[in-house]
Amino acid sequence: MAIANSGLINLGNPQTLPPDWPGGFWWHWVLFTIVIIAVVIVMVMAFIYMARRQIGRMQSRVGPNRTGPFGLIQPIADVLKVLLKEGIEPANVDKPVYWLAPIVALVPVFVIFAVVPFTDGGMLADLNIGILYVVAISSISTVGIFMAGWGSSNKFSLISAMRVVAAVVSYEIPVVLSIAGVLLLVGSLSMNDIVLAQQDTPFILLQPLGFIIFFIAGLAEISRSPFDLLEADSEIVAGFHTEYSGIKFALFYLVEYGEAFLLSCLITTLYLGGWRGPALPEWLWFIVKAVLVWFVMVWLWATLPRVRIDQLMALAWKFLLPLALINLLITALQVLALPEGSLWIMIPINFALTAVLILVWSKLFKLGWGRVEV
Amino acid sequence: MKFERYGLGIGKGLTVTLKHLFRHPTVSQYPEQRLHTSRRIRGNELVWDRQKCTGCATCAKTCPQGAIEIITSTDLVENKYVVEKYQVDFGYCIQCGLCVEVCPYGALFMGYAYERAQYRRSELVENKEDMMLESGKKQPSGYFYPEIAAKLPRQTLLVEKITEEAPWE
Amino acid sequence: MAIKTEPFVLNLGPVHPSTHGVYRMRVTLDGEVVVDIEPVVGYLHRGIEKLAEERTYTGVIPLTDRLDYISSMSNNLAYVLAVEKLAGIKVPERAEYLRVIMAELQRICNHLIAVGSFFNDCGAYFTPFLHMYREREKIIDLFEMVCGQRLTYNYMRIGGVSQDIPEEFLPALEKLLEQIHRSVDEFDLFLKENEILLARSRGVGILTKEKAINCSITGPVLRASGVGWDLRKADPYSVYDRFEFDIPTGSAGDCYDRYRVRIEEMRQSLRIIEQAVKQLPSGPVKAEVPHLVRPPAGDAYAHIESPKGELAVYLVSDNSIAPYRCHIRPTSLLNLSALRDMVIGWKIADLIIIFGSIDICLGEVDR
Amino acid sequence: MTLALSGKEVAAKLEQKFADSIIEVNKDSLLVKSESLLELISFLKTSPEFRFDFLNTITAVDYLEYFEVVYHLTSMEHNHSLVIKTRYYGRENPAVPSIVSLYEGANVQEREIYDLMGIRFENHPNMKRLFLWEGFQGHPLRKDYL
Repeated sequence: MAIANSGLINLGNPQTLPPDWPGGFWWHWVLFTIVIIAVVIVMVMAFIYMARRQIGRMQSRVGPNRTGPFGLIQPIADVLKVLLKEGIEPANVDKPVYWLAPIVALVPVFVIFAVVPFTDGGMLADLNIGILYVVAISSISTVGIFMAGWGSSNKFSLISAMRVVAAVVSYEIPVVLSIAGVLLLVGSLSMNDIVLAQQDTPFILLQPLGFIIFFIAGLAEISRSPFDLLEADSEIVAGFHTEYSGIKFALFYLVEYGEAFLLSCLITTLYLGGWRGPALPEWLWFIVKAVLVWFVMVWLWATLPRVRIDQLMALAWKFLLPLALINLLITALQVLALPEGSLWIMIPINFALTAVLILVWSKLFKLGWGRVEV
Repeated sequence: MKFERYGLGIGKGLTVTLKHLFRHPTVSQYPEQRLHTSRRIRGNELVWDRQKCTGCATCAKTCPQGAIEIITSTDLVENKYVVEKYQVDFGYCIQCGLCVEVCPYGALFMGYAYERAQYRRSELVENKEDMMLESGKKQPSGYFYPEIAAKLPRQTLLVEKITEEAPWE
Repeated sequence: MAIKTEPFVLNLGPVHPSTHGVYRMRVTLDGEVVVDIEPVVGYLHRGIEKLAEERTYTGVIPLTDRLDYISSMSNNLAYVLAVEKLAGIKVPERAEYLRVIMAELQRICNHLIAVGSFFNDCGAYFTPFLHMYREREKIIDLFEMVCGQRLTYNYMRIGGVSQDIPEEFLPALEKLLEQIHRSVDEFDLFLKENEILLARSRGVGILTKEKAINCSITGPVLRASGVGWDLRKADPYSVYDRFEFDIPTGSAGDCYDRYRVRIEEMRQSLRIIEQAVKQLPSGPVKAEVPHLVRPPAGDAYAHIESPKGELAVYLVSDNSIAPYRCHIRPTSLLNLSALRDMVIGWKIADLIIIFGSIDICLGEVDR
Repeated sequence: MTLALSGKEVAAKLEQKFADSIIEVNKDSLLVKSESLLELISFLKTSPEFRFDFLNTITAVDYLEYFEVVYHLTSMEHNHSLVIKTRYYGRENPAVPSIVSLYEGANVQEREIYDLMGIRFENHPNMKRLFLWEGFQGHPLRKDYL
């Protein structure tokens, strides 16, 4: 079904560089790296603006509307403000850890965008192990967050850091298993191939259960509501970045929303058909889908209370992990059993199975254990 | 935690927030868009009528914070008190309105304005020239004076402003 | 093999987003589990009881506004009832009804904040909180119309209320009641059945009946534990014996029950207000009371069912114009006295919501 | 309506058991000796006739020559209430017995009274200042505190 592409650069013609491009491709790499970083930062700003306006309206407020037309310049104003602020460093911090933490958290997020296909082949590197690379790199951010929590020598930060490590370690598994379901259908690890394979049907129809698991686990992994235990402001003040200010705080803020954009991009790529779509240009379709995913995330954020840490862990291990395994098994059986080109049969079957499995699991399994005797 | 409602409860909550997305926001944009305060508002200033005041100092006695300072001298020719100093420290004033309520001659009014922040505490001390009713600088509010209240604009009420429905509801 | 761990002392407050003011707890944690808490109060202690001794009886009323600043009307009411009991003052009918209307509006106001901030403590990102603030804003508009202030009302007077309601009050109240009815239904739609809220609050922070009574806990917290004790029924003050209403009680005594009891109480308050508006007589709103009240020597204890519980004022008079002693029963402080038993063994996230479900106001805890 | 039990009735019923501990009987209150306070309140709490299971409030008043501690008790079962008073004469180290063993709600109130009025409650588990900081000089609610 899929054509495995290899090669580091894959723009337009997958095989070769245009012959009239002088001087090899190093400058070209640098240029596109800068372009992608710029795109990510602009999208992060757009996401921040959108989240604030949307939550504002959902809370029957207005949201930022003073800076520029409709408050569009608000994120830029925020960035300027936070850059000009004094970077306060508490007395007892573990200095190297404290200073390195924002960078360690930030770099992986940007690095992952190298393999996100914004258009057909419009990516910095069409790695043939694309999705594996995403899974591998995305966990490194957690190290940065843990470093921040530890290095701040603040107890709230430490609790937050322990929570995030526990959550990411647990949720990595359902994430990978649900991605594996997609990979069985595609037969390739390349991100571009995943999109190419969704020519007829986006995988959300073929993999409804996988989508739900990936969405929930992804939310938990990037600590968005209702799994935002990482910075549960009513419990542990601001979590790991309690002691950060100025530009270091800005970097964490960028990580937070960069991860949100990344998750939107991944969901778009894996389940919503990536850049595919009629009429509009490919990149616009991609952005529209990513924004749609973000809309849902903000919507949940504005509505739901937060779960507790034991419920969070129980949800991963008792609910998502078995369902992800079952999903993988079903997908494997279907890929083996069904003949080529008749995948549409999977759609009703999978939706029915999803409903049944969720009902069964909801009825049977208890999440969290409540009070502990001390 | 069991999902015994299969996420239906979450779904209901999501509809509420979605509905609000299409409703009018409740808030008003303050410095540009001003709502009328209550006609009886106890603004953070006092308005003092020199003609009516007899210098009896009931207001100063009743002030729970001791914010009103009044010094009078006797005018033996006209057989009355002359108010020499009438000074209110609005840094201490809690706008309880008891002074206005007890004034037996109707010479003291709460102010209608509410934006009286200053940079220094000393600027909050106002004497009788600042509070004079005749100077016309200050609008008295209708607190305990229904005849003044009747002339003031009607209070903007949120109950009347808000329609809880989305355009199609 | 168990890994050896050390307990971990966390200082929660006095500056913390969820301590509803400046409450401070020294929490001993084992991982995330609360092993012990030691409350530290007094950061907002203003000595109101001492201040009251050097003010006139009327001059104390603005001070009571600042006790539980979320429900000033109820505080005013408790205080003026005590003075009236001490001095034997008869209050005109219309004033009694106005007092009831204001006190019940204040109860709705307080419960809106209590429930809203409880949701906030649960982690719902300000949405229910702001929706409830919107409703509270409507009530506060009416209070502003009546008494000219939005938070420190200073409306009740010894022997009545300060002023009669303006003519536009009743039509606005009618609209308000209808809108709040609708909004309370919407709040129920919003989070009543939310799985995450149920998981977070059901069975969490259980307070048994016996414990609640023994710890002098009153108000919605006591009623959520299944004790139908409401002073409006048990010891009717003002004109509460003329209205028909129910006392909502919980069964389990957990955080969810406390939240439900508050919501149901809002509905009952709406019922009381509707009846009070129908029965509202005309006439004077203030008895002929001199501004400087001089009650005979003696003592009086008046208690009301404030939104947070039994709010009582114990006044001792020595026949001067100022109270000799004015003790205020701190509802919030006493409601906190069972906190330690409720939170031990729960996680730090539960500590926050159990604390939030008690609904305290630091102005009243510290006085 | 909560029935405020009259001091005389209650005193008559308590006569045989606490004959010498009741000093004064008023219209709505009982003045008892502080030595037998704990025993008396414990009897009132447990006896089926009274069942004062709920402690409304404890407060203290400084009458200069003596301190008076006032207990407001309510029975939720019978819906009646009673006021118990006890006195300590003198101004140095006043002390009355603590009733925390009977009502846990008394804990913070007794600490508060100790903090603001300086009355020590004997056998209180944690007799420390509540609002003011350790080392604060004097007790503000006393009439001689300036």
